[in-house]
Amino acid sequence: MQDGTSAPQRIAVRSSGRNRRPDSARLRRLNILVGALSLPLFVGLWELASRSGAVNMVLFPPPTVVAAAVLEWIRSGQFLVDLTASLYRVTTGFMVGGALGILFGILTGQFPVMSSLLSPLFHILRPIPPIAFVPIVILWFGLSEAGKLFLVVWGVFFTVWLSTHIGVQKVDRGLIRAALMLGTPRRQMLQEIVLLGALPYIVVGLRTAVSISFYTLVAAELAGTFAGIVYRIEIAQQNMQTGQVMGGLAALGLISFIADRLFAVLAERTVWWR
Amino acid sequence: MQDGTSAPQRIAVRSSGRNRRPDSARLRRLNILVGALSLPLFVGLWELASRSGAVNMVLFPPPTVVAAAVLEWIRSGQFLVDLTASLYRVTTGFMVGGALGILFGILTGQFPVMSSLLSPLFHILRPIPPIAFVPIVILWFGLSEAGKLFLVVWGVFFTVWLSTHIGVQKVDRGLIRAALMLGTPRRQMLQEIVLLGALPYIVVGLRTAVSISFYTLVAAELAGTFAGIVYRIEIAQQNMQTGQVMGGLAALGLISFIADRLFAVLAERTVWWR
Amino acid sequence: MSGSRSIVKLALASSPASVDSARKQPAIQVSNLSIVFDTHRGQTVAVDRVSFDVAPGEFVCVVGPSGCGKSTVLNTIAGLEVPYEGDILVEGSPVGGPRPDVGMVFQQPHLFPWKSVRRNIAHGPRMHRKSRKEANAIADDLIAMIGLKRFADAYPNTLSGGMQQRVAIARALANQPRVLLMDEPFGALDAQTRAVMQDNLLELRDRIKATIVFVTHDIDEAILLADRVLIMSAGPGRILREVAVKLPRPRSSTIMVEPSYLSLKKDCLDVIRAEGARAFNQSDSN
Amino acid sequence: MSGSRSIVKLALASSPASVDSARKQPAIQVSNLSIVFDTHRGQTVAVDRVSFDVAPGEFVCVVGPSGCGKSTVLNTIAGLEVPYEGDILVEGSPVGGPRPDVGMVFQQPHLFPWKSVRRNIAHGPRMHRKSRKEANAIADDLIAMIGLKRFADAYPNTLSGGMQQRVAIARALANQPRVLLMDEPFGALDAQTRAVMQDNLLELRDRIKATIVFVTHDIDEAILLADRVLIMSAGPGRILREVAVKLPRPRSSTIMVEPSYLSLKKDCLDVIRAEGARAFNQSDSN
Amino acid sequence: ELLKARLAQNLGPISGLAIVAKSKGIFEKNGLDVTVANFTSGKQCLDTVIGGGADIATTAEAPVTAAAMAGQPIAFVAGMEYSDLKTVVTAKAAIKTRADLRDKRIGFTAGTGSEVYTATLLKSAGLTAKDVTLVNLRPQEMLPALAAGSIDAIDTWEPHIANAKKALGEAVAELDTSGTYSETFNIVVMRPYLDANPALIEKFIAALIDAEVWMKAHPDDAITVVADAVGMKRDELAPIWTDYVYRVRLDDRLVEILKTHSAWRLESGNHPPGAVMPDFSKVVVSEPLKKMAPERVTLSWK
Ligand SMILES: Nc1ncnc2c1ncn2[C@@H]1O[C@H](COP(=O)(O)OP(=O)(O)OP(=O)(O)O)[C@@H](O)[C@H]1O
Ligand SMILES: Nc1ncnc2c1ncn2[C@@H]1O[C@H](COP(=O)(O)OP(=O)(O)OP(=O)(O)O)[C@@H](O)[C@H]1O
Ligand SMILES: [Mg+2]
Ligand SMILES: [Mg+2]
Repeated sequence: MQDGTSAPQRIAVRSSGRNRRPDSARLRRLNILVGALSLPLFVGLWELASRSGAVNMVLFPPPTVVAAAVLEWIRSGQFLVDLTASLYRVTTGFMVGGALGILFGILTGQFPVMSSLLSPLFHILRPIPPIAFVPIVILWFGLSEAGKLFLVVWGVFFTVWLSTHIGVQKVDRGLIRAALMLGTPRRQMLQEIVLLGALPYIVVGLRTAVSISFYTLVAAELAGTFAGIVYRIEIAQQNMQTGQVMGGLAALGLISFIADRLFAVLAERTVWWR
Repeated sequence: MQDGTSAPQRIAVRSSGRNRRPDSARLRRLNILVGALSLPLFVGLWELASRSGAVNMVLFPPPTVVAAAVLEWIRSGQFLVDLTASLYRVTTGFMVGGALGILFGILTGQFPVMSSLLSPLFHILRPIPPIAFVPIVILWFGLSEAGKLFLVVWGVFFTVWLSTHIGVQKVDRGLIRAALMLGTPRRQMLQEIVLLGALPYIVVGLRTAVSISFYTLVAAELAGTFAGIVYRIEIAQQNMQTGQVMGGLAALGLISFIADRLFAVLAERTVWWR
Repeated sequence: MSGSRSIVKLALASSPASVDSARKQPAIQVSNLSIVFDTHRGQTVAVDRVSFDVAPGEFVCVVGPSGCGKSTVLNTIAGLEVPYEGDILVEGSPVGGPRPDVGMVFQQPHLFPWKSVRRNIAHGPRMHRKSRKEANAIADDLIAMIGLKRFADAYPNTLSGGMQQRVAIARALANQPRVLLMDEPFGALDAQTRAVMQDNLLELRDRIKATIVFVTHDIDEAILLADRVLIMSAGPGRILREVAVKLPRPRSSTIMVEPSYLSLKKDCLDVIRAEGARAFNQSDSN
Repeated sequence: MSGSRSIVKLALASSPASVDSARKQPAIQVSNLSIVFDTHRGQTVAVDRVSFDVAPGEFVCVVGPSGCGKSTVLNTIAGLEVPYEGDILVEGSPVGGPRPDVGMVFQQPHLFPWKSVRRNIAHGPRMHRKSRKEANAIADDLIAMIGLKRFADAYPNTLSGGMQQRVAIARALANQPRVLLMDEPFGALDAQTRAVMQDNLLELRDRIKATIVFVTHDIDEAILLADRVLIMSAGPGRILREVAVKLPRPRSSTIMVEPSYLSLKKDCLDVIRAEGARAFNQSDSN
Repeated sequence: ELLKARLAQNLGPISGLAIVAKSKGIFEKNGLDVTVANFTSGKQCLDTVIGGGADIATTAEAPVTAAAMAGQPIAFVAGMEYSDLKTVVTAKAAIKTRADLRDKRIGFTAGTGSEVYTATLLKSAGLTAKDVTLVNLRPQEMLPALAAGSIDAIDTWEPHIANAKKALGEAVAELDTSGTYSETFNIVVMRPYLDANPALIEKFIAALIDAEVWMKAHPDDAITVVADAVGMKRDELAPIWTDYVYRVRLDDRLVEILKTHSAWRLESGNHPPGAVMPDFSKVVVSEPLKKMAPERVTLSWK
C-alpha cells in the first residue's frame, strides 16, 4: 500500500545501477523540493492575500497574526489542555467507530441477510449530520464524554462501514475459491481472506474517516465542554478572535495531517506483502 | 460493481437449473423479506422507545408525531421549497466537488510532482470542518449561493480526491504496462486505463461523499438562507418543533438513501464489463 | 444426442478402470452435465451434456481445444459453479459446494498475496486444525519437492509464473485430498521442471491413493500420466472420445518411442486434429 | 566469468544470423545485463551479466528453467524494468522506457477488463491515431486469425485462459511492432490451437519483418520457430548456450522426425537436463 | 456538606453572575458544589436541562417561551441579566434613522431575541417585514457578511456590536435604537427538580445575589474575572461592560418580555405544534427568590 504522497511507482534502487531512467534521480530531488515548498508557498500566498487589503484583515488575518495568536494560546497553557481533550475524543472515537465499521462492514458484506437487515437502515442514518442530533445525544447520554464520543463514532462508523462493505464484495473471487477448496471454515475465511482482501478499501475508509472524525468534533465539542480545539475555535469566533480561529483550524489540519501520515505508514506495514 | 445491499455473490440463475444450491431460492426470499422489514422494524422500535416514557417525548418524539409534523410541513407547501433548495445545493456541490476530486486525484495519483505540491496542502485542509470557516466563506463569497456551494464542494472534494488518489495507485500495474507497450500516450493512459482502473475506489469515494455532502449542508444552510431542509431543522430546533426536526433528519436520510441507490445503479452500469 | 451414449470407446483400449468403476462406487460420477453462462451477449453453452465416471484412485486426463469447457467442468465438480444441470456425485454424494476431501489446482495460481510461500502451502493443514508446527513441516516437505527452498519466505508477487504455479500445486497437495482436480497445473513449467513435478505427483498419488482429474493440453503428458484420457470437443464441450491408457507403470519418458505409445498418441491426435480444425472453422462461421 | 565471453557456441551450428548481426546493426543488443530485485528477504539476483544480440528480422527463442529470469530479461528489453545494470540497445538506441516500435506479449494476458475482445485488440491501432473503423478492421482480421469471431464482443472475464492468451497475442500484433517480445505466448493453448497460432505468427512475421524474441518452455516449439535458441541457466539467469537452428523454412511439424532436428533437440535437451538437475539441487541446498 | 448541582451555562458575559459566583467561590460559601457545563447558546442549556443532562440552565427568553409552549414543566426562577439589542449599519447604506431601513438587507438571528427585536424595531419605524430583506445569520457570521457587502445592517447583541465597530471601523455606524428591546438572561430549572430541591435553588439564587453584590463592589475585578472566563481580552470587554445589566430579579418587565415574545411566536408561527399563549403565572416561580430577597420580586400579579 502506498501512502498518499509518495510517488506512484516504487522502484528498487541500487546505488550501482547505471541505467536507471536518466532523469529519475533529478526528478526525485525535484519532488522533495516541491514537497518541502508546498506548504510555505501556500502560507506565503495567504499572507500576501491577507495583507493586500483586498479583504478585511481582522476577519481574514494573515499567518503572522495567526501565529502570534497560536503562540499566545500555547503560552497560556490552554492549548495543551485543548489539544489533549480533542485528541482523546478523536482517537477514541476513531478507534471505536473504525472497529465497529470494519466489523459490520464484513458482516453486511459477507452475509446477505445481515445486509438486507442493516444496510437500508445504515444508508438512511449515514447522511444525518451529527451536529443535527446533538440534543438527542444529550438526552440519551447526558453531558458525559460518552455522548461526545458517540458523535465522533457516528461519523467514523458509517464511513468505514461503507468502504469495508464494498471492499468485501471486491475481494478477488479467485482467492475465495482457492480458500474454499482448501477447506477454510467460514470464520477463518473472514479473518484470513476477506479481511485482508478488503484491506485496501478498508484503508481508504479509515483514511477518509480521519477527516470525518474532525468534522464530527464540531458537534461533539459544541455542548457542555470545557476544553477542545473546536470548542476554543467556537469561543474565539464568538469573540471575533479570528487569529485564534484560524490558528485552531490550522491546528486541526496539522493534527490530522500527522495522524494521516502515521496511518499511511501503519497501512504500509499492514500490507506487508507488497 | 455490486450495489451496497445486494447479495455478495451473483449467480447466474436459469429457471431450468435443477442443481442450484437447494436453499438458495428460499434464502433469497428470506433476504427480500428481511430487507422489507428492516426499516419498519426500526421505526417500530423507535415508536416504542419514544412512547415508553423512558425519555422525554417532546425532545424525542415518536415516528407518529414526526409523521404528523412532516405532513403538516408538506401541506404548507414549504417542504417542496426546502427540498428543492437543499437538493440543488447537494447535487450541484456533489457534482462539482466530485469532478474536481476525480481530476485532482488522478493528477496527484499519477504525477509525483503534482502530489508533492498538492498532497500536503490537501491533507492539511481536508479535516477542516466546513462549519468552522463559514465566516471566512461569507467574507469571500458574500451570502451568495456560490459560498454555500463552496462549502458542499469542500467536503465532497477532499473525500473524492483521497479515494481517487489511492485508487490511481492501486491500478493493476500489469494493465499499465500492457498499455505502455501498446504505445498509449499519457493523456489516453489517464482516461482509458487509470480512470477505469481506479473506478472501484472512485465509486467508494463518491458514495462516501454522498453523506458528506449532507454533513456540509449544515454549514451551508446555517448562514443567510431562506429555505432548505437543514435551515428548517435549525429553525424548528429553535422553536422546539422537535417533530419537524426529526422529520427533517428523516428526510435527509431518505434523500441520501435514494441518491445512493441511484448512484449504486449508475455505478453498476458504469462498470459495464462485469 | 444424449451425453452418455455419445461416448465412443476406442476398441483397442477397453479400460479395466472403467470396468472396475461399474462394480465399485465411482469416486466421481458426472451425468448429463450442462452449464450455461449468462453474459451481456446472451447465453453461452460452455458444457453440453457431459457424462463420465472416475473410479477411485484413477488418474484421468482431460484434453480438448482452448475454450471447450475443461475448466468449467472441473470447477463444477469442485462445487464452485452453480447452478448446473445434470447430476454430479463425488464419492456418492451430490455436489452442492466445495468439500474438504476435494482439492483443486486452478488454471491461475490464485496464491494468497499476503502469505509467504510456506504459509500459503501450510494454509490447508492449518484449516484442518493442524498445529502451526505440523503444518509448517508439511509445507517444508512440499517446498523441497517443488524445489523452492530458497523461496520459502518469499511472497507470491516476487515469484516467476512457473514458481507460482508450483506453489499452487503444493498448496493443493498439502491437504492430501481424496479427489484432486488439476487444471493445467504444469502449463507454465519448463520441460525439466515439469518432468520432476510429474514424477513427484505420481509418487504422491500412490502414497495418498487420490483420485485425480487432470486437465492438460499436452498429449504426451496425458498419456504419460493417465489411466484414461478424455478428449473433449470444441465448445460447447462434449466428450468426444475416451481413451484408456494401458501402458505399464512406472512410465519413464523413454516409452515415448515405443510403438504402443506412439499408436495411442496417434489415435488421440487424429481425434484432436479433426476436431481442432472443425472448432476453428465453427467459431469463425458463427 | 564475464557474460559475453561465457557464451559457448555449439560447433555444429555456427549461425549465419549471428554473423549477419556482426555486420549490420543488431535490432537488439544486450550486454552485461544484470538485474537485482530488492525484497524483504534481501536482494535476489534475477539476471546475471547476460549478453546477446538479435539481428534484424531474426527469430530468437529463449528457453530455461522456471524462475531463471526469462520474463525479467524480456521486461527489461521492453523498458519496463528499471533500474538495471549493463547496456541494452534496441535498434541502436539505449532503452529508457517503453517505446512504440517494441511490442510485448506478457506471460499473463493483462487484457483490459473493460474492453471487449475487439476493442482490446483495436486499442493499439487507436493509440496510433488510426480511425475507429480502421482499427476495428485490423482487430477483426486478427480475431479471425485467432479463431474468436464468436467472441469479438465478449469481455475478457468471460473467456477461458487460452482464449485470453490468444487475445493478448492479437493485441500485440495489431500494432505491427518492429520488435516483438513474447513471453510464453502459447503456454495455455492446446496442441492444435498452438500449431495454428505458430503458423499464423510466422506468416505475419514474414509480412511485417519483425524481430522476435520468444520465451517458451517447449523445446520442440523453440526449434520449430527459431533461427537461434538461447538456453538460460537456472537463476541467477545466465546464458548457457546459444544454438543456431539452420533447418530450412517453412518447417512443418513433420520435420520433428528428421535426424538433423532430432540431433539439435538432443543437444538442447542435454544442456537443459544437466542444468535442470543442477538447478533443482542448488535451490534446495541454499 | 455541600449540595451538588449541575449548571448548564452559556459561556458569555451575559452569564456574568454565574461566572463570578463560580470563580470567586460564592457557590461554596452558600453551601453549593456546582459543576458547570459550558454551551455556546442558551437554547442548548435549556435543552440539556429538559433532557436531564443538567439541573439548572442559564438562558434567554426565546428558549423559555418555546419550552413553555411545548408544555415542558419548566420553572423560571429568576432573571439575572438584561442588555439592549442594537443595530449596526454600514456607512455605505446611508441609514440615519430607523425609517431608512426600508428596502435594506438586515441580518438577524432566527429564533432568538434578535428576531423579536427586529420585528419590534421595524414596527416602531412603521415598517413591516415585507419592506426589508431579512437575512438569518449567526452573530459570528454577521460581520463577514457586512464586510462582504451582503447585508446593510445587523441586529444583534454585544459583544458582536462592539466587534463590528472595531473590525470595520469607519465603514459601519451604530443606529440609535435604545429602549427598543432588551434580551434577558435567566435561571430556569425543571418544576419537579425545584419541588424536590427547594433549598438548593434558594441557595443558588442567594449565591447569584451575593455575586451581584460583589460585582457592584469590585467592578474592575469583575471585568477581569468575566473576560478571563469567556476568553475575551479585558480591554475588549471593558468598553461594553455597562451594556450588561446584572440584576437578580423578577419584575413585570420580565413577564412583559416573555409575553411579547410568545405573542410574536404565535403570530409568526414560530411555535411548537398546537401551542397557545402560556400561563406565565405558572411558569414563573417567585417563591425561592421571595424567600431570599423579597424586595427583588416586584410582580404586579401577585
Ligand atoms: N464466467 C464466465 N462467463 C461467461 N462465459 C464463460 C465464463 N467462464 C467461461 N466461459 C465460457 O465458457 C467456455 C468454456 O470456458 P473454459 O474456461 O471452461 O474453457 P477451457 O476448456 O478451460 O479453455 P482453456 O484451455 O483455454 O483454459 C468458453 O467459451 C468461455 O467463454
Ligand atoms: N517483482 C519481483 N520482486 C522480487 N523478485 C522477483 C520479482 N520478479 C521476479 N523476481 C525473481 O526473479 C527471478 C526470475 O523471475 P522471472 O519471472 O524472470 O523468471 P522466468 O524465467 O520468467 O520464470 P518462469 O518460466 O517461471 O516464468 C525469480 O527468482 C523471481 O523470484
Ligand atoms: Mg481452462
Ligand atoms: Mg516468466
